[in-house]
Amino acid sequence: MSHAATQQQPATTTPPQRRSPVAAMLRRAGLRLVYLLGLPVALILVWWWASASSGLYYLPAPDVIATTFGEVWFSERFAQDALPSIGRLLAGFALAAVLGVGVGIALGLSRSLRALTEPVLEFLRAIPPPVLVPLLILLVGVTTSMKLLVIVSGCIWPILLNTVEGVRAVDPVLSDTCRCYGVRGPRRLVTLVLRSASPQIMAGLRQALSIAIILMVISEMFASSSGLGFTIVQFQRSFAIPEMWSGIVLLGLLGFTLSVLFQLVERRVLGWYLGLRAATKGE
Amino acid sequence: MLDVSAMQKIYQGEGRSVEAVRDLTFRLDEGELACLVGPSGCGKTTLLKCVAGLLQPTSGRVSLAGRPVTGPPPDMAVVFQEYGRSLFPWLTVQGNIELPLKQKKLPKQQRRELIDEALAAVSLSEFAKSYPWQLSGGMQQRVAIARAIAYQPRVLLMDEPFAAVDAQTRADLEDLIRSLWKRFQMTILFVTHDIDEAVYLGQRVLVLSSSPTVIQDDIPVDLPDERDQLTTRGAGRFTELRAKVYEEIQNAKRGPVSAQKL
Amino acid sequence: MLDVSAMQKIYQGEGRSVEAVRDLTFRLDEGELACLVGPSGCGKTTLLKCVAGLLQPTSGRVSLAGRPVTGPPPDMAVVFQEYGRSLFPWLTVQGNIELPLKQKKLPKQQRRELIDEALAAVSLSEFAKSYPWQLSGGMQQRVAIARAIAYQPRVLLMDEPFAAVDAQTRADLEDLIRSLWKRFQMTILFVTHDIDEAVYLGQRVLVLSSSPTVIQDDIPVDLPDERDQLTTRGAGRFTELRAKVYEEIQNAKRGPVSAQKL
Amino acid sequence: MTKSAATPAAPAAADRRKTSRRSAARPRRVATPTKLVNAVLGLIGIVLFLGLWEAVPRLGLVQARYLPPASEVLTELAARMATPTFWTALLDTLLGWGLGLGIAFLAAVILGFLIGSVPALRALTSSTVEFLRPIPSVALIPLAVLLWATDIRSTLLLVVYAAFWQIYIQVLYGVADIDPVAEQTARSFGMGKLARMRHITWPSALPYVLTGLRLGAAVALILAITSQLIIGTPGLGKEIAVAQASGAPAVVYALIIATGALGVIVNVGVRALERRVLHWHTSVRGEAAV
Amino acid sequence: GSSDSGDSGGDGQAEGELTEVTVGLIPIVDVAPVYLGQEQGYFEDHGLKLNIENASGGAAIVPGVVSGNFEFGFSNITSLLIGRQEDLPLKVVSNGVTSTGEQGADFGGIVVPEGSPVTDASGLAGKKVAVNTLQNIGDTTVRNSVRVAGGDPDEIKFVELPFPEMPAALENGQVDGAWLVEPFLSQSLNNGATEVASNFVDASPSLSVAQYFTSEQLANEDPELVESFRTAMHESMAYADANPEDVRRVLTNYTEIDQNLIEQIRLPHFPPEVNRESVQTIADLMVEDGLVDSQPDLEALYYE
Ligand SMILES: Nc1ncnc2c1ncn2[C@@H]1O[C@H](COP(=O)(O)OP(=O)(O)OP(=O)(O)O)[C@@H](O)[C@H]1O
Ligand SMILES: Nc1ncnc2c1ncn2[C@@H]1O[C@H](COP(=O)(O)OP(=O)(O)OP(=O)(O)O)[C@@H](O)[C@H]1O
Ligand SMILES: [Mg+2]
Ligand SMILES: [Mg+2]
Repeated sequence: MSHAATQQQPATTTPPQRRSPVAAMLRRAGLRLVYLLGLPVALILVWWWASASSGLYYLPAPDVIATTFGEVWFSERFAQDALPSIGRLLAGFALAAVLGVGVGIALGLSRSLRALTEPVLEFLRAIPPPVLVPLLILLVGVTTSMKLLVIVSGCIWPILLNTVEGVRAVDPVLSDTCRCYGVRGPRRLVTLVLRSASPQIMAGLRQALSIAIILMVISEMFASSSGLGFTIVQFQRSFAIPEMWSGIVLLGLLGFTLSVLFQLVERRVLGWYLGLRAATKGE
Repeated sequence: MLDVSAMQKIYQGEGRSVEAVRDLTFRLDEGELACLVGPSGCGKTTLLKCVAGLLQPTSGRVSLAGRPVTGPPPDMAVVFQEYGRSLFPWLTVQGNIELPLKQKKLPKQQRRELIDEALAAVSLSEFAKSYPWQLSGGMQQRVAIARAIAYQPRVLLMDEPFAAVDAQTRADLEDLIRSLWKRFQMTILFVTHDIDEAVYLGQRVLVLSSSPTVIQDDIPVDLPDERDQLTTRGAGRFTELRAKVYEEIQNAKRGPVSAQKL
Repeated sequence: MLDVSAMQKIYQGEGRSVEAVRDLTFRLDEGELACLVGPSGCGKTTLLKCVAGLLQPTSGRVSLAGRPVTGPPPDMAVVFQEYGRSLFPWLTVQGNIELPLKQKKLPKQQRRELIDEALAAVSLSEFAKSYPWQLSGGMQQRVAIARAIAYQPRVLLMDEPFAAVDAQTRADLEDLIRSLWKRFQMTILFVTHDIDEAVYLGQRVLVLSSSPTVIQDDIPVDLPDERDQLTTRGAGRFTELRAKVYEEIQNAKRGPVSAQKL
Repeated sequence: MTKSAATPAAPAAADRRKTSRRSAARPRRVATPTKLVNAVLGLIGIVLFLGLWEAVPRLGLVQARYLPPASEVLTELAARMATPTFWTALLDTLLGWGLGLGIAFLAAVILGFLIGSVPALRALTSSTVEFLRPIPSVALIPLAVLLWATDIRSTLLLVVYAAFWQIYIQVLYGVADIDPVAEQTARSFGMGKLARMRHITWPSALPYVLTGLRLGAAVALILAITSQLIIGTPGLGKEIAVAQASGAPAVVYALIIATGALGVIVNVGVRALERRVLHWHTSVRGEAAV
Repeated sequence: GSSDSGDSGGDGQAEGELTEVTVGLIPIVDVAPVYLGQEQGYFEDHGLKLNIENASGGAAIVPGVVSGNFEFGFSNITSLLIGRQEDLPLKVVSNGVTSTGEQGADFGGIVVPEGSPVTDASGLAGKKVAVNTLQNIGDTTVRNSVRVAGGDPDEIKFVELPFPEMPAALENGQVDGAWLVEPFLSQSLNNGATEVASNFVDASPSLSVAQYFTSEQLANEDPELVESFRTAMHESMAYADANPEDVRRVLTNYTEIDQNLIEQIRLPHFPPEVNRESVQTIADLMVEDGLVDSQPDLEALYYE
């Protein structure tokens, strides 16, 4: 039997209607740019109009914000306030990811463990950070680990919930296959449970990433004297409104950057999943 | 009715591309029943999906009733090779069959009748309220068949639809398909691995070569139109045709070189 | 070796329960190759899963090598009816075959050899690096078979493993299974719908009645041990056995009433 | 799927005979003992948690005047629950929460399905979405106060903004997670985009949507409380703010317990919903006794 | 709130035609006069019906007043000065609270935990000191106290911590000192902390710490309403200053402070008029500490 996985022969396979590859590439890049910037530009215009027509002190025009942004963040403040915050944010996120996935797998695999802990977890989940922070200060003190804990305490939930649901939904045929071939323990966790729950885990991680940013801000609203969140709150309290908005814009840009990075990771981790989906569409 | 000409399909994967089908050309007239056989992995499913408008051929043309196929044409039903995954787990057996009928906007009464009839035809009447995952493999496959026939399509594409059922059920279903075909004058393209089945069912047997795929042979089945599991399969002509198809498949498996002899 | 006695299995669903298997008793000696046939939905898969320790029978006993089966016993391989879903979509073909071997803690070199050998046996050597979803149905099924044989199990359970492959490949795979069986003295329980296949492959053919299921008949296959697609299938005794199995299945389908005559 | 051996004792042989295919179809809805077991386990979990809480201040790990033991807090809560103010505050909180969650859920589901199933729309919006998502609701407080002061709309703005993203992202991932074979089946039967969305995409995305609902419900509650806490719109959060400003930790924690309890109740509700609408899904049916 | 009509407000208005005004307050001891004035009917006498909204701080109150959602608000003087400096149209209409002027008996003070080596404010240099908000009245006056006591104010390490968390942080050694106000000051002292300075008193013998304010817009559009509020507020302040027991009593109505603690806490003074000299002092301190770039225009702040 011959199974020629024939390599593509350019002469026969390139559809004739396609234009030169450079032009196509340029067009694709242009399209991507439009996709990337189209809506933001439109929204900025709307904002402009709104701020101009309302004349509200709390809604400065985009150009004011942009100038302020340059003044405020293109300075040593970025290194002093923003970078340590981003560091804490990433550390907190990583910690939450490890904890969330770990605990999530345990809970997803064991029904009784889940029944045992679910009410307590749901209880904790419903507690707002502004009342949780005092408790953490009491228990942990005014330290960096307190801030990390605040971040973890908020962004662990989407990871945890999604992991639990992903693990519960493992295909029974695959699970049976593993059992038959004696695939157990860590190998089963890695090859079956984690992988098959990974689409849902990634959904959770993506949620958690932006929540981590939010909680970074919240963690610095209390017991702090520096940091990105602290700076924004400080601007807000001292009525430096364009500066406050510039901080919010920075948060947005941070979120956007992290999500682009996340997408790269996701494309690797979920390569099989995306491929599978594309394959059945015949691409 | 169905016109496939110079169809080629290349799967573009990450870094590698697979030419599943190289060059297929054939015609099916309205109301014809053709069987498609060929070695495993030769591109039968690919062809079927292109005909169904679910995949776009890389080059070449597929047209149905004179119109080029760009998306699934109306009044077509497909029984997928992955029968299990083509049933919706959130619907009962009955719900699965009913969904396309609802889509067709049939009144409730008529839907009910069609469902009952289809379920009876595949002997699953008692399982109308079960969920697909409560059924055995063969039963799931029969649900998929029931869904297709209840839809009363004008074009019916079936991808190894009897692979998971026992010999007796298979024979019954073969007769069912033939009787429906006659009753509704459907155009049927039927993929199978069973040579006997191909000869018994079809008016023509299309033999595909192994990959890169071309049409190896197109064998008309000149058996009488009234067929019967015992007499037809016992007939001498049946055995001859069977042997011929068998031989072509053997040739096909020897690969595209022999195919080029055509 | 394998001892199933008075096995009953009731599926408890939401609000309803289905008695899939009523009362099964049979023995398989070490190194035996038995084929299991029976109407669609009669409980073959259920029985196989109970033997594999994946399901707990509602009552009765299943024991393997003298020990009651409570979980999947070591050194057992299963080819599932849902072959497509039993392959890990995130592993390549090679990775799928390798996974159980890794679990067996085989050294890398040996794993590689086993994989190559198994892939060659199912003629998929060129697809080692492909993902299962890049393969056709029949190819996926062959990967599942390759995984089972590379594992070199002592007990091999196969649930309609050749349903999705063409006649020629099927014949090749049948011979492959028989040769492996002889080489490694495995105990094989083989579910099939193809009566010819059951007779050609097995030393015994177990016929199950339709649901609620009991053993309808247990037919020893007294064909010579050296079998060959042409001569064996041509032998008169083959045809007789074939007819006998066919008849029993017909009886089986007539339902449990006739089964109770046993 | 195969774990549980919770099948009832084998019925008597005579009964067994009757369990033919026909009688098998007879519905037999029983209050599964697993449900009871789960509830008991959950209670045990809560008791353990309260025990821990009781122990920490009693053992002097933290001073009881800052973290009062659970018993004291519960007593305080009981006392509060006898007052109408508590219930008005609770109702106010529930109103803000329910309305906000409802709006966020509807908007997220509709937009999520629309944008998730049109790749061009998704590409067009994704940069904006990723930009907006990490903006904390609390940063919007001045804006909310500016617009509506302590009106419930302030609360709603914050609640909707925060809960929307959580549900929206879940819906996007859910929409992407349809079985392609199911999708193709529907397409082959000539089902249009809308019909597919209703009959195929919606049920396949449901597990994600429900997780989104659970996430969103908690976040909505958190934001409802927080906005009351900071802006002073009426509700439990405002009561917490008063108690905090008065240095009365027992009251603060009593109100926190009330908040947490709301979270638990909401979860029980969503879980019940899940058992109804996802009974077909592997995650739920895998847990039914086999 | 609604205050559209120009004919509202003013003295001697007929009963039943009360104008509703919304006042944004913080649920702390300082605002007791408003509740007392309400009880005594001063606001009704001037045709006002108060609608009190409790926010947690200026972040929520100032935008409310600026946008006209609140007619009046309560804020400390530093925030008002900063806001004015940022061109927010704020107008002070009445004094809010004033320090007692007695060292060691003011309603706010700097405390150190039990057993701390720090004995006076100068010892705080190089220590970690908690204030509720940075760059506000807390840290400027604490710096001033340290400066006055001969320490180096730049060496203080300020930590931002909400008042309610401070007693615990002090006791657990997470901070070396804290600036506290009532009721947390008394609470902390009860738990063994020592008071090392009264920062408000150090800044001025009679420091106007917080004020009631409105927006310039309302002040221009409806001066009668503002005048009525101011008069009623003055009456309330005078009453509160004269009746400390009533102040303690009214605290049980709108706070959750423990009854025993209420008896102990040190009440602030409630003089109706702002001590402008003390405000100037605060403004100077703010300039010195860099909270504002230039000397704030005090005259613009007051409603005349
Ligand atoms: N998504 C895909 N990506 C890459 N290659 C694919 C994909 N789908 C199918 N192929 C390749 O295309 C060829 C034809 O596949 P197809 O499924 O059409 O075969 P088939 O004739 O239906 O086989 P079978 O009888 O085994 O079902 C195979 O070689 C397969 O490897
Ligand atoms: N999970 C389940 N819940 C309820 N009933 C089930 C379940 N699985 C199987 N059954 C029922 O058990 C019976 C036997 O199923 P089984 O899969 O064992 O049949 P089979 O012999 O393998 O059939 P086939 O040849 O069609 O694969 C069927 O009637 C089926 O409806
Ligand atoms: Mg196929
Ligand atoms: Mg089966």
